[in-house]
Amino acid sequence: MFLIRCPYCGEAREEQEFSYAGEAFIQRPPLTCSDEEWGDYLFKRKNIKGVTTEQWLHSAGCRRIFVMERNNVTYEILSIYTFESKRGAA
Amino acid sequence: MKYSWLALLKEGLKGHQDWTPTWPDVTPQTAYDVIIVGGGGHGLATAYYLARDFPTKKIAVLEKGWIGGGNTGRNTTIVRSNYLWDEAALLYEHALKLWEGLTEELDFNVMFSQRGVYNLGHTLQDMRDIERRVSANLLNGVDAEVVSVAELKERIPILETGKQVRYPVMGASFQARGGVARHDAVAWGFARAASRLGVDIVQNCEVIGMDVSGGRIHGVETTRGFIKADQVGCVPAGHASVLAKMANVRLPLESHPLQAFVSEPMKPVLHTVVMSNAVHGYVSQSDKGDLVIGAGIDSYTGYAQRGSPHLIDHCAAAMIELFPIFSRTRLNRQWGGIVDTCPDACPIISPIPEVKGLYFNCGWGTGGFKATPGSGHVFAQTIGHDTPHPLAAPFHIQRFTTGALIDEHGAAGVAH
Amino acid sequence: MKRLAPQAHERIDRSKTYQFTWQGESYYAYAGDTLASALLANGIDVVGRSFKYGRKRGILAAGVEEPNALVTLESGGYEVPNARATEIELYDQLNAKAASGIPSLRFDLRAALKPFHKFMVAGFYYKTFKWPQKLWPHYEHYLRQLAGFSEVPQQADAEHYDHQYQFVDVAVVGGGAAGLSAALTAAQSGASVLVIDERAELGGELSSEFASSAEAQQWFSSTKQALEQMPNVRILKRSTAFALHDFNLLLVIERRQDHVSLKQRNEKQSRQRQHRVRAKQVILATGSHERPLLFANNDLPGVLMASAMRRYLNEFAVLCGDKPVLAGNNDSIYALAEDLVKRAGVKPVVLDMRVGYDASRLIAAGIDVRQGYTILKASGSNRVEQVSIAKVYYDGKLWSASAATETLDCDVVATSGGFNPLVHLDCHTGSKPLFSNALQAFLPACDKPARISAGSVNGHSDWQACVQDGAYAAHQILGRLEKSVAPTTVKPELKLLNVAPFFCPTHQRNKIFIDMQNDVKASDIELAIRENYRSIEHIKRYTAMGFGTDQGKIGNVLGIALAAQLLNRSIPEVGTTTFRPMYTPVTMGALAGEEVGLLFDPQRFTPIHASHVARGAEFEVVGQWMRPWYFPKAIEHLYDAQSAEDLHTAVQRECLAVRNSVGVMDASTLGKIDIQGPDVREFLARVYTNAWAKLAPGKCRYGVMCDENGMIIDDGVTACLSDTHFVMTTTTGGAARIYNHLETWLQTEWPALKVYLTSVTDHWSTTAIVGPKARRVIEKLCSDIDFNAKAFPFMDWREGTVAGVPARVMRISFSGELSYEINVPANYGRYIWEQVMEAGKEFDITPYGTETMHVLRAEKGYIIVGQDTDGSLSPYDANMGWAVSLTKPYPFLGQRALTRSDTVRTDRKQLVGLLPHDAQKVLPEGTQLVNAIEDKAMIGHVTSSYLSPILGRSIAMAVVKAGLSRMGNTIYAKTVGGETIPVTIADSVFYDTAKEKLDGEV
Amino acid sequence: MAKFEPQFATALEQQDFNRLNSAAFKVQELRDYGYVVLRVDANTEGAAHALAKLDISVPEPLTMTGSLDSHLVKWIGPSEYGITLPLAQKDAFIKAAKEALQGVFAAVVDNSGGYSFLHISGTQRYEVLSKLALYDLRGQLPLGKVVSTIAAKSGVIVYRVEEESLRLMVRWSFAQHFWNALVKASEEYR
Ligand SMILES: Cc1cc2nc3c(=O)[nH]c(=O)nc-3n(C[C@H](O)[C@H](O)[C@H](O)COP(=O)(O)OP(=O)(O)OC[C@H]3O[C@@H](n4cnc5c(N)ncnc54)[C@H](O)[C@@H]3O)c2cc1C
Ligand SMILES: NC(=O)c1ccc[n+]([C@@H]2O[C@H](COP(=O)([O-])OP(=O)(O)OC[C@H]3O[C@@H](n4cnc5c(N)ncnc54)[C@H](O)[C@@H]3O)[C@@H](O)[C@H]2O)c1
Ligand SMILES: Cc1cc2nc3c(=O)[nH]c(=O)nc-3n(C[C@H](O)[C@H](O)[C@H](O)COP(=O)(O)O)c2cc1C
Ligand SMILES: [Zn+2]
Repeated sequence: MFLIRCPYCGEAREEQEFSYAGEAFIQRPPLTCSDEEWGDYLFKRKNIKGVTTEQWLHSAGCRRIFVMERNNVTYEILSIYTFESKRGAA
Repeated sequence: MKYSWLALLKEGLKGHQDWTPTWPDVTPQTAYDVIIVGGGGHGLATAYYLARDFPTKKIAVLEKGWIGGGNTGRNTTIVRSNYLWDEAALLYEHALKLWEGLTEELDFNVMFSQRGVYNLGHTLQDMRDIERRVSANLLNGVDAEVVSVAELKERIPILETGKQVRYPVMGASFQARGGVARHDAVAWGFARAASRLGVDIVQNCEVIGMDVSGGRIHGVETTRGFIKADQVGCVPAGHASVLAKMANVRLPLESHPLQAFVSEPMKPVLHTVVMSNAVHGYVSQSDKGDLVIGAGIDSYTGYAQRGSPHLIDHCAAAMIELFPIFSRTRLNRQWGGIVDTCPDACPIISPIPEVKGLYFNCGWGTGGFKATPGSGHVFAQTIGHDTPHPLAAPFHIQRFTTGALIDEHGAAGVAH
Repeated sequence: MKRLAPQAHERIDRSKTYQFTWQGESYYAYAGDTLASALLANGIDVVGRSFKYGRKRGILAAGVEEPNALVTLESGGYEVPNARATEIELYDQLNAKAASGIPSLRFDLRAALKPFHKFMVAGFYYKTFKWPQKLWPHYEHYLRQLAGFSEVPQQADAEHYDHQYQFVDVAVVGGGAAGLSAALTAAQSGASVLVIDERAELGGELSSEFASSAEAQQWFSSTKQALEQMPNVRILKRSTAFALHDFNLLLVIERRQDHVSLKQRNEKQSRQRQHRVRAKQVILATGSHERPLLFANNDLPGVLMASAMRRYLNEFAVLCGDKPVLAGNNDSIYALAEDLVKRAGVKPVVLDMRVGYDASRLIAAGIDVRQGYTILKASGSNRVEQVSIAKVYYDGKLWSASAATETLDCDVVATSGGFNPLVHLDCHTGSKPLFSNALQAFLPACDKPARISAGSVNGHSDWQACVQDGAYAAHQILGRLEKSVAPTTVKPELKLLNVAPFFCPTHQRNKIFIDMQNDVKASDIELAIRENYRSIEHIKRYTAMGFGTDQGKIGNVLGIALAAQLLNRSIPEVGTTTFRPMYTPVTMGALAGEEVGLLFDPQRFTPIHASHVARGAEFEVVGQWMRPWYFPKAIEHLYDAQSAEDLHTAVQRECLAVRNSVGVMDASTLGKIDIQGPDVREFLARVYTNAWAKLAPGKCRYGVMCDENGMIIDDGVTACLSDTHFVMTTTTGGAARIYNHLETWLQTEWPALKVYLTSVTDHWSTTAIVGPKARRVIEKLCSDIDFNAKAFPFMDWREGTVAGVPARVMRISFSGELSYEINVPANYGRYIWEQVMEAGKEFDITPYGTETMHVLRAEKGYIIVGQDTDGSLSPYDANMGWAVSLTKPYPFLGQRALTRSDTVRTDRKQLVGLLPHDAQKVLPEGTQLVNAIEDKAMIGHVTSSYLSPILGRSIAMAVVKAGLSRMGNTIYAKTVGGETIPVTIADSVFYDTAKEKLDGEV
Repeated sequence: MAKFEPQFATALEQQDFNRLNSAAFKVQELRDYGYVVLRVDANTEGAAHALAKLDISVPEPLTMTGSLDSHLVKWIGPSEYGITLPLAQKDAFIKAAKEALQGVFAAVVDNSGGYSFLHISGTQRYEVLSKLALYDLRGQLPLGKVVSTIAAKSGVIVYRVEEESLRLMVRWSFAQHFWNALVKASEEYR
């Protein structure tokens, strides 16, 4: 049962306040892509065992989406950051 | 040794000294014709039907832990075939027919108990979906029935059918041939039958790599050394993506925790299986007397066989909604499994186009136990003939490219 | 068995005598007793029957680890199935009976099957009842009757439950020596501390020491007192920490009233409370449970744990027998012997497997101490009467027993085979316990952050070391919490109890019970292994070891040790099974808490709800909302009786009223999202399939929304307030989901789009006036809008004042009739509704519900997302290609998906209308469709179906393979009831195809 | 045209507030507040000027600025502020805000009807609320703080402007459910 530190609210909150929103940084292909590429984008997931990079929405709090690196075997949360900070870095 | 009363009698008198291993423990050989990765029900069933129908093939099942220790050993054991779409209904019905003779086929009592399965409806839309599904089932040759509230109350007197609850029950679908089975026995029964046909069942043997080159597979690297094979069938449930990655393949799966729990054993009071999508929970009472209850799936991915407790609380509340007399009963144990969920809530039974000789049977998510014999059978045929069995063909991985999904989410009710 | 004269440190209150009923007979005991101590004090041996063989069973332990003494407590709404006598605090008029015994405790059928017991070994049912498989249900029926303990209560719960969220710096589980010491040290730093103990009183096993150690007593009372006085400390007694989840979520059940007599229970208070504790640090001071020695017939009543006998003696002044044999493999057994001599003047025979312990003091006191001995077998009929003992030898690897045995008479046998630290909570998050050879025990790994263990769970056996270990642990975690800490304490030395390695006699292993509750014998484990169930997990599942309500607290480690021996592996190689919640069983009601009944899920109400109730509406559950379904009118009968219209009659009436005059509907539940910013048009163009660039302020447009898979997920009307300000409506059920969906796209994929979304669903109350006379109604209420059809055309909206309230009025229609939707802030919603009703009186304005809405829209072929679509329909499939714009600069969500090979198939299922040949035949919704009467191949199904009052015939909407190109074809509906109904495929617009009704009365 | 006298009815108008009116636990529904959602990034061009004109200083995360008499500005999320203000001043404020923010990328949304505004006091207020709320209101909600969280399965905004009480906003449609939950949770203190 996660206790998640929302990077916007700046404090830890109960898991129920959040919604898991899937793998992060999936690239959306252009309209001209092949059916395969579209299918891969739509459905195929890394589904990593270990450290995953995923999106979480603070749905009952500030309503912002952020990125969480989490070990889905130990359930450790390794880091949490905003998309802005990632974009800033890139 | 054939199992029978007589054998038991003889053995009983001798102090049970002569029973032989249900399946022998073997050291893996260096090469096989077919390797099945994953010693769950589906993998063992695949091996059994392969050995039965393709007797010349040398087959091994590689299991990283102990057989049946994956989802096969931790599911709520509901068996039914009343799925909505033709493709799914036919596949699950194929399985159900096999269940009906499985104890005899395997010479192992899998305690398949056709006590019937109710899927409750709580809203008008639920009732439309029930009507739709039952209508489809009947045309597909799957037994099904729409049951009114009054009738429900008669059949399951302990069910709350009053209107003064949050989500009053409005009716149900019923499949009389549905029921439950003893999950562990399924794994053990298939293991025994397969090993008697010469299949090597290798426990504590984790596949950690795949030798793929020139567009085909040559064997697998394991914690017990490299094992050669031209055909590798992967049936690893929650770990499908992990194995696929070894062959550089990505699957349309996410692995999530799914939780269940049991009460203390009590005298029989619930003689059938009751499932509810709207309040989310499903329950049966095992032959031992414990209520076996399934909760909802956790939203996040997880490979730890544990989920979040608020789902358990909610599910307990759902149970009390349905069966107020359960309120003072106590829960004994809760656990989780790792379920490989597919976007359309249907499995993938498919050769992998990029890698010749590699096959996957996965994506059963929250509801594959009921398919165990059928899944094993069609997968064995698919591997044996190197071409999809007709019932497996619609579950080809290609559907995620063409868009031909078989969406059992929408109207099929709970997928367990 | 008897009650001794008052003891200095007993915990019973002899001034209060309670009557209680056991098996229908009346007994007496004292306040402070448990049901177990009360039964023992009354000389009751047999309290249960075993699961499989129906063997007589007595009380084995004194706490939660008890496997045998399961009872059914009370009856009716207060019944508790499978309650453990050792945990039940006695109250006056308590009523209990054994949870087992078929048909009775005295006579058990299963015991009568004794000749067959030798065949009923582990897993025998897998090998039998197989042929023919068809007969299994019959066998199963009888087998089921034999299983289970208590009945399920027959009545609904008379009590209620709640939850409480707690947040603390330090949670200490266990209020024994270690826990109290840890709590005190932690609290002294100023940290907030929660102490949790499952027992009625603090002290844990320490209270057994009070009798012999004044110092222990002294330490306890001063520590307890100190804690009770600190404002930053909260003590939860009668509270079991049943699970420890990730990030230190500790779940605790507090039994608030179970110890109170039924008459005195406070109805306002919950029976049990689940505390959901988030602790920054957790200290596990959970102690350990003793495990027994193994010998044949070790399950006889009168054979019990040494620590239990000691607790009964010291805490309850109950002597479990006059002629005790104590047997053990460690030092702890001698303490019991000393207490027996001192407290009861009883001289036990002491058998110690080991040699070398200095027992001179006891020997001097005249006690028969035999070192190098153990029990091989017990015998007796209702209760243990004799034990046969033998000398044993240890060769450095294995024990062996001498063939020569000796028999001792006795009336109670107490054994100690070592201790099992309570590692459970530590393991709930995946940690594996570690085996210590020195202690012959599994210890907690404590390898997760923010937790530590202390006391006997770490293997400490003397209370002073536990106290020190508690302080040490607290010290460690205070450092992590950055609290000022007391001077460093040192980690105490482990004082070993010198537990000897495991031993299981080789004779009569089919009489040696490893797991008493599940009747798992040593021979069953042998059999499992013989049959290759060698993993400890297989052994568990094949034999059911540890499956019971005690989860193998006493037996599991013995089973593991036996398996290790048989497999010739070390104990850690064999390992444990997985420790999972619940630590001890938890009431389902307590898990649910208050969120049952109507609080199970929020019920959402519109601002107009009270009006609907007043008008006798029937409600439909839509998502969480309660929406009026229909408004049955009361029917006056000739005589007194009154009844109400049924659904059908009411809907017919409501539909005709709308079509012929005017109706009114509450549309407040639709989701509404306020969208502002310079890029709103672009945003809408991306999320909807249709175009938005040219929609002028003052106008509205219908939009269809797809997911990236190209399938319809929502629809609704969006109004343009200005070039930078729009308001979107979503379906009722989809509101939250769509809002999240839109935010997600904005925040992750399109952060550059300048758009702000605000949910305003609750702000607006929406009253729709619908029907040819709608204009005449609204004109009575609003003078600052020109309602002339030309001035205010279809799909426009206006701002104005309706009945004195500022409102947005939209001219949109879900029925094909002239229709105005009046949006006002929620707090005026009911007022506006009533004003509309008043103004519409002269036209006999008719309120209508969702059912009539469905009929009206179906007559016009409008879809309901989620009913006519199911996530597998593209806009083309839904015959809404007109709403798809493929020329937008940025492709809309799902656009690419529409050109995949399967999605462009022309024979996909498509949305069409159906006209049953029999115009009075209404197709059941959901019914499947086939091409020919005998066909079984399905080509689609009925999505919506009604009797249309205005058309006087039945109509339906359906999805049909290639349906759009099959207009006029006859196909067949195959109902669940077995009917085959011919229908014609038709356009889905059934009524007013020329759209002549849209402007209403002219 | 008839003369209209609009009637204003809050979400809990029909409830019996005497039930929750003890020294231990007391709930009042406030009728006289409006609620305006302001969406703006303070760094956006023109925002600083406009906000100054409106006398709004943008609060830090989970805090509030201003006061209930004029406008209490709550941090709801980044670039999202919830402004509670006397109902009578609401329309004027919205007008002023829209004018001031003309041309700035911002949104001003009237959401006054969206909520029921509760005032919760009494010696047992934390005991009662801790049965429903996931958040540590007792320990983590000092004066001047605001949090959006979940209580009784409903989204709520809780904030504290006085020592002895809490204020809570719950969505209109959830208000009755929330009320029922409060009634049940406080039963033992009545
Ligand atoms: C709580 C819960 C309730 C459920 N309820 C139901 C229900 O009521 N009805 C129903 O029909 N279904 C249900 N299911 C789903 C059902 O359990 C599964 O779909 C089904 O058991 C899958 O069987 P399997 O043999 O494919 O997988 P598993 O039994 O999981 O077997 C896969 C095996 O592969 C092994 N493996 C993985 N990776 C490797 C590797 N690299 N090398 C070697 N071996 C490997 C694993 O150790 C495992 O033993 C439920 C699932 C859960 C978790
Ligand atoms: N372990 C040994 O080898 C041994 C032998 C003899 C005596 N002792 C005595 O045992 C005591 C050990 O002290 P300690 O404090 O470590 O342990 P303890 O057993 O005295 O106290 C632990 C307490 O925690 C409670 N508890 C355990 N799990 C719980 C849970 N999940 N939820 C709520 N409560 C729970 C127990 O009921 C008990 O009251 C000493 O007094 C020592 O003399 C130990
Ligand atoms: C159908 C079914 C019934 C079960 N009944 C019991 C039971 O009566 N007692 C028990 O302790 N566990 C029971 N379990 C749970 C298992 O003990 C175990 O938790 C589960 O198989 C998952 O394995 P794990 O906990 O070892 O990871 C049951 C499991 C299943 C699937
Ligand atoms: Zn946040």
